[in-house]
Amino acid sequence: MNFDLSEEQQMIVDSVAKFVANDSPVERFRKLRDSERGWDPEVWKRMGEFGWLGVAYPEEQGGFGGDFVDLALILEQLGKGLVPEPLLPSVVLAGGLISRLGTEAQVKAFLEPMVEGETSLALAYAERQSRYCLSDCLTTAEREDGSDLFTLNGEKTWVLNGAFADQIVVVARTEGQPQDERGLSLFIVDGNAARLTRTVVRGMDGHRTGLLNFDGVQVSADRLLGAQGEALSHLEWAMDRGAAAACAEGQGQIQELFDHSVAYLKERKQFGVPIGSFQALQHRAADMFAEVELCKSTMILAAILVDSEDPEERMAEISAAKLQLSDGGWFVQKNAIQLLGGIGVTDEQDEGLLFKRLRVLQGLFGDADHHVERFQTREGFDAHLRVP
Amino acid sequence: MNFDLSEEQQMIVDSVAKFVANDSPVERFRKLRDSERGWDPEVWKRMGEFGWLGVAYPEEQGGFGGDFVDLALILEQLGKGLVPEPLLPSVVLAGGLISRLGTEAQVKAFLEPMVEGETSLALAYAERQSRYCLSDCLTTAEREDGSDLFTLNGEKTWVLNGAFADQIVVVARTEGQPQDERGLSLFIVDGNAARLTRTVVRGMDGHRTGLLNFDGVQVSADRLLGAQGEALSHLEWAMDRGAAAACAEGQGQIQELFDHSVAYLKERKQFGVPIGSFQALQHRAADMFAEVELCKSTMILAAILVDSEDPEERMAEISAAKLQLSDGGWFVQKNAIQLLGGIGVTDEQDEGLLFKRLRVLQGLFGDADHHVERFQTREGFDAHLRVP
Amino acid sequence: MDMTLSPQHLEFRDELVTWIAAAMPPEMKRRADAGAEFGPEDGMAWQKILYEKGWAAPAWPVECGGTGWDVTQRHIFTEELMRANAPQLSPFGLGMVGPLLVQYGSEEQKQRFLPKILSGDEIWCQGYSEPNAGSDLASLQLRAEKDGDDYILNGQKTWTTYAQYADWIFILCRTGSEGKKQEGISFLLVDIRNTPGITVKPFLTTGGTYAFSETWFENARVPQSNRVGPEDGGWSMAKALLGHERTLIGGVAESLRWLQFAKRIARDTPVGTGRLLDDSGFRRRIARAEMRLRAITMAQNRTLAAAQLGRAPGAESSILKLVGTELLQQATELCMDAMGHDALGWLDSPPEALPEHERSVASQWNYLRAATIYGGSNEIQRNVISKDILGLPTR
Amino acid sequence: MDMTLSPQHLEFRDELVTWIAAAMPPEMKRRADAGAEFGPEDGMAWQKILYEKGWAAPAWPVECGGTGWDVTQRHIFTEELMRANAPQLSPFGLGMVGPLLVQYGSEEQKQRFLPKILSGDEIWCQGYSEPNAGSDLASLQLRAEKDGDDYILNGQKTWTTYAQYADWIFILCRTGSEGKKQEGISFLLVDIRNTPGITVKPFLTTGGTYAFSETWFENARVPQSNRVGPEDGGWSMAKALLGHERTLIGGVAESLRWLQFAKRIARDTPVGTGRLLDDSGFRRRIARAEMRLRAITMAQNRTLAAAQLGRAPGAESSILKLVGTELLQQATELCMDAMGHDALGWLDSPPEALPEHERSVASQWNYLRAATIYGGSNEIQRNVISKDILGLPTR
Repeated sequence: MNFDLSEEQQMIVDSVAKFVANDSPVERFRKLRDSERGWDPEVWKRMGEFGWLGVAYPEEQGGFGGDFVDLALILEQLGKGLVPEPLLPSVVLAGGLISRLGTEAQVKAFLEPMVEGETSLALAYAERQSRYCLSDCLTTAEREDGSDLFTLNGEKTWVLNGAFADQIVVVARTEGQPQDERGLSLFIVDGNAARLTRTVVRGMDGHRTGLLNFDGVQVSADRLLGAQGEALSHLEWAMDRGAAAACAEGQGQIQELFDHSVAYLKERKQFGVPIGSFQALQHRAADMFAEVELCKSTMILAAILVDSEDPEERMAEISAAKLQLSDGGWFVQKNAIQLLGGIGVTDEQDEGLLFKRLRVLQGLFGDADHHVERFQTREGFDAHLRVP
Repeated sequence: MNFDLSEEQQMIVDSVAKFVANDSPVERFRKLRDSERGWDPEVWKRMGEFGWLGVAYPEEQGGFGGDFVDLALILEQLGKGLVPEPLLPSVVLAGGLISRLGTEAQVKAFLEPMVEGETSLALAYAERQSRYCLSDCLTTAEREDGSDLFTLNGEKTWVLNGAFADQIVVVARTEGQPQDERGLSLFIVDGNAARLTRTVVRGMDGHRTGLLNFDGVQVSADRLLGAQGEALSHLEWAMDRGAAAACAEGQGQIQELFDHSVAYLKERKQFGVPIGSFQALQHRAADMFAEVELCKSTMILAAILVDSEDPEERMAEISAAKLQLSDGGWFVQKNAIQLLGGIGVTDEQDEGLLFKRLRVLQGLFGDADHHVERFQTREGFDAHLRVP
Repeated sequence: MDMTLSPQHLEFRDELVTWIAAAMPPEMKRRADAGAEFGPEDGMAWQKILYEKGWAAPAWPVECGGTGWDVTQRHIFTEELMRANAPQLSPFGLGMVGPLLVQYGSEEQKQRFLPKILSGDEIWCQGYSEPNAGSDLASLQLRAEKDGDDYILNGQKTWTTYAQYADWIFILCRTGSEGKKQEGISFLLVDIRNTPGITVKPFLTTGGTYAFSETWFENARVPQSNRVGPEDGGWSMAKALLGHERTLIGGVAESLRWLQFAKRIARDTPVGTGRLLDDSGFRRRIARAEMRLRAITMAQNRTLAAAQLGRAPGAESSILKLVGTELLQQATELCMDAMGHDALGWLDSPPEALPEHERSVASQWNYLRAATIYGGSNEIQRNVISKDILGLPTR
Repeated sequence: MDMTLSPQHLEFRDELVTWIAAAMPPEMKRRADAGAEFGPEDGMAWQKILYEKGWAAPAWPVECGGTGWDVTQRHIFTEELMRANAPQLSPFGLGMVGPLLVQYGSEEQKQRFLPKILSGDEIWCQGYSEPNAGSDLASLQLRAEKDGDDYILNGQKTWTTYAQYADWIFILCRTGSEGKKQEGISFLLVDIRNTPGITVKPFLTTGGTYAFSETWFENARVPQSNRVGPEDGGWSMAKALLGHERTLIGGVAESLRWLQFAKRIARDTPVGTGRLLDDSGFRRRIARAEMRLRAITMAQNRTLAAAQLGRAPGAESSILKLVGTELLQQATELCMDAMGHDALGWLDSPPEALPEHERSVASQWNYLRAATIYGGSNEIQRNVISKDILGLPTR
């Protein structure tokens, strides 16, 4: 076992940290959240030039052959600055699926331009009724016999970057009943396709999501991603990567909120002394520190295991990490706001914005209840009874 | 609303408190727990003379016509001294059922001697497989056609005071399948009946329970208590009284543990100052105080509501009280042990004994999970949605 | 002991429920039923309606416009307004400075201020906290120097709730400089709208609303006749004011509303072939919170009953803020969790993306983080309990 | 980054598992499989077996009888022993005074003591706490006065674990009286069985076992050559000793064992027509604890990995005690809850009333309340974290 950063990883971390400090502190996000799109295509292009968007893809796909840990380290640093460019939907979710399942032509057409920062992507999976159940999909894709076209009908909600993505990977049912596990397929749909209506929805975290309406959108068969009807396990894989990415980005916010709290405890005076000299607050900070460290540990674990060959162990550890993000992270963030007092509920201070983004990440890809449920319904939960 | 004690209630409380202080401090229990029976029939007799055993029964049954609140106040004070005499099984459980369902002859034969402290009673309901499910009863009572005798077969576990009770109210199935709601009947069985084997089991709290084996025990029909086959709702009523009594007695231990903790915080010095001057411990004590007050509030509520006409509201409030005893009480007791340090795990100090008895009361008549489940499965949980 | 409501009280409650439903204007009623959040303007509109009925300030003495209701009736009134999701009234005039004036105000002050507080013609806000005086309120620095019959005010207040809507502000300021820092503080009434030298700057909260302001005083001139209580005696005024409506600070009625709301969202949220409200895990989470609320409610009832017998709130009331606000926050968290992806939404999400009744949940959930901070943070409450009630030693 | 175990380590683990199962005597194996609790005598018997194999003290230097394993192997060894529910060895000789002697003992001390610690021929206990020196250990009062080549000891120690089984005790005592109270403390090795003037009085814990003793010293004479480290230098000895096996204090392996145990009890506990382990509510409670254990395990792995690279345990190791012991207690609570009415039972309940594997659950659950108290209470841990790691100011 070795959890030290490699030299290369340290270089990545340093360069992203420098970018955040110099070019993208929270202040930049604060301005961008009132812009139309919420992020800046010029900065996106620079990220492409830096190589951040392709770090985890194989070299033959225009990437740098790194692993998910490298990407997680980037997301963690970006999270500290609430950098709003859409790495999570574009690089982790949609890009991840295209890299995994795409034909050479699809990779060339849709992944490589994104890696260069020319375009951005999105993954449309959630629906109004679906909650965290991936197979609960009412959106349909039908193909008439002999036709080269699929016709998509349905609605997708809360699509991260969905309103502005150039290409959208859409989950649609090509066969079966609404909650069947088989019959889901992925389509790469052009963001400007005819009969696709996109409503911009600004979220609690100031990021944009899209409400997408497919009213007979036609998609040619060469935009089918992966095998028809077999999307579910790949979607689960993508969601686990999303969860690991949420842990990584969220770690940035958790660490910031904690560091700000400790600094405030040292500097804020009441009753003639720094409030950090009050033992009740010292002990609170110690408990927060413990949770920050556990979050960091599980974040690393999740990043390492997204590529594990054993899907059950992968899901177990990622659920544990997501639970820690949700519960441990929540302990840190709520106490940070409490310790910071009024500052924490003031929009012009950074902490409340970190707080809100973190809450969004906690809810994405399954909340705490969902992951506890998933953990205990897997086979290994009963099989691992080693005591007779 | 008025939650003040009446003058009479105050007198009861004072006299029981005086008894505990002078005649039955924890020291008495400590000695008795190594005796065969674990409690003292002479003291039981005195309790009868004081009128404590009959306080909540109607005057026509040899009682004093008080209500359950009076009894709860007695139990609370006795709980402080860990007084081991069997009021809970004898007065609350078995006596309560005989008072409610007994014929005049049964009351005269079985309740009145107990009220005078001549005899003691028990209620045998739990079985090896039953956990907290009252209808899960494998013990059977069969009557051959025309016979005046029922024959009981089966086993009852963890029967409070079951090894020494003169008379035992036994739940047995007279018809139906093991978990049917109908078909349960109550029998008053003589403790010395032939073919009844009683194994003494000393519990974690130093009290005795009985493991009762019925191997064809014959019981005459005049010992059938209440209507045949209709015992379940009465049993539920008795369990709710048991739960309310557990809250009352447990309140005595919670209050003691808290008071001891606060006294220790004032008196114990480390680092040259009383440890109660450390703010982290002060705040812990404040949180404990809040839970003590909530326990007291719900204990009163439960005692008032055991006789409520609305069984659903009764069960809801009693479940809330039992949850508070289990969760809030647990918070108090575990922190008491923590604050007291080594003292709390030393058998010759009182606190560990209070701790163990409280844990037993928390588990009796349904633990926290059971009561949360019961609370949410009742109809009102959904019906009380007043917002449209 | 007796915990039942008297028949009169039950009857009173039924009448209230009927009246409230009838008295709300249709659009307000519709929004209340939809579970929408109301702003300060809605509160003012609703106050007018209550005022017409004579119910704007039930706790005030009858001769000042109160209703003469007993403690229990007042409690029922509060609870039913909350259950009906009626707009909340601004507490600063009706619940805070009004009662203080009743108790300590001069005859002139009462006649000048009370009627307009009651009618809502004059809106009040509070000026206590300063940038360097939060939990340690007594270290406040806003100076009031005497000049003829006036005070000249210089300094800054912060967290002045909805000051941008207010006509008047009551403040604590420093008039003396000797002795302990609690001495030398005075309680003043200030015309925030018409006094030259006062600047109000609302700021955005993380809940997305302009709930608070910063307020600057630069040579602002206030007549000494606007002082309540003796000069340098403002600290006792502040303490007296804190004593009012002590039992409401636990937010029991508000928690009840949020828990009902969580159930409602869960009922309307599909999961698989059923609804989230069918999920036993989620039901148990709500159940635990409801059971806790019953415990807190009972603790509150004990306090109320003692108050009804004329006793000051006892030790048990001091815990209501502590456990009540934590439950309130939990109740909002349940709503957020129930919403699932909808919790990503915000106040300005379009209606097709976020149903009206879910619109302000995230905002309120956010804003109510302050419930454990304001009104004396929960850490301050724990200090008070451990020192004043438990008598634990200071170092 | 690399978190996989090497093939060598995996192979090592498999061999271990096989060896452990074969090495236990049949009755010990039976009880281990039944989930029974072992006492100190069982621990001694098991130590002899490990000693024969050369595995009694894997962490010691090879020349003193250690195995030469790396950190990971040692960790695997500990974990597999726990999984197998093998009797626990007394830590005082093998884990505490032994390593201290290796580091700071004189050549004579090493030769005199280490072999018998290793073989288990001499059993050790610890004398740190005193009635007035618990969390504030440095205020200890047991005096050692010089007399010729000896010290004369007077005073009292408490919480001396299993002193009644011990041959030797290591103590902290006061040899000087000047300067800060941490100064003037010395570290002595005392023959507890054969030194006149020493009285050992075991006392019952609430767990129903005589796990601790009080130990009195009345003019007890100890050669100065039994002092480890310099005179008045005992505080550094105590700190050095605390540093050993830092990563084990979180009780991760022990928690794992308890959680498996909770599942086992739940599996064997009928509820209605099924088993408690089928109940989704109870499953979720266990699941949450297991998921937390995974988080703590990963934190521990980070510490181990750092240790393997030769670095001292970093900041992250200091949280292991804090969160680890709380989880350990929770795991025992899950077992208690799973037992339902059986939790009423006790060590002396007859087998027909309480199955063997449930016999000592309540006792252990009770005893392990001390896990957050001993080894530096969790409050002391929080002090350390807030001051030494976070640098928060003292008043």
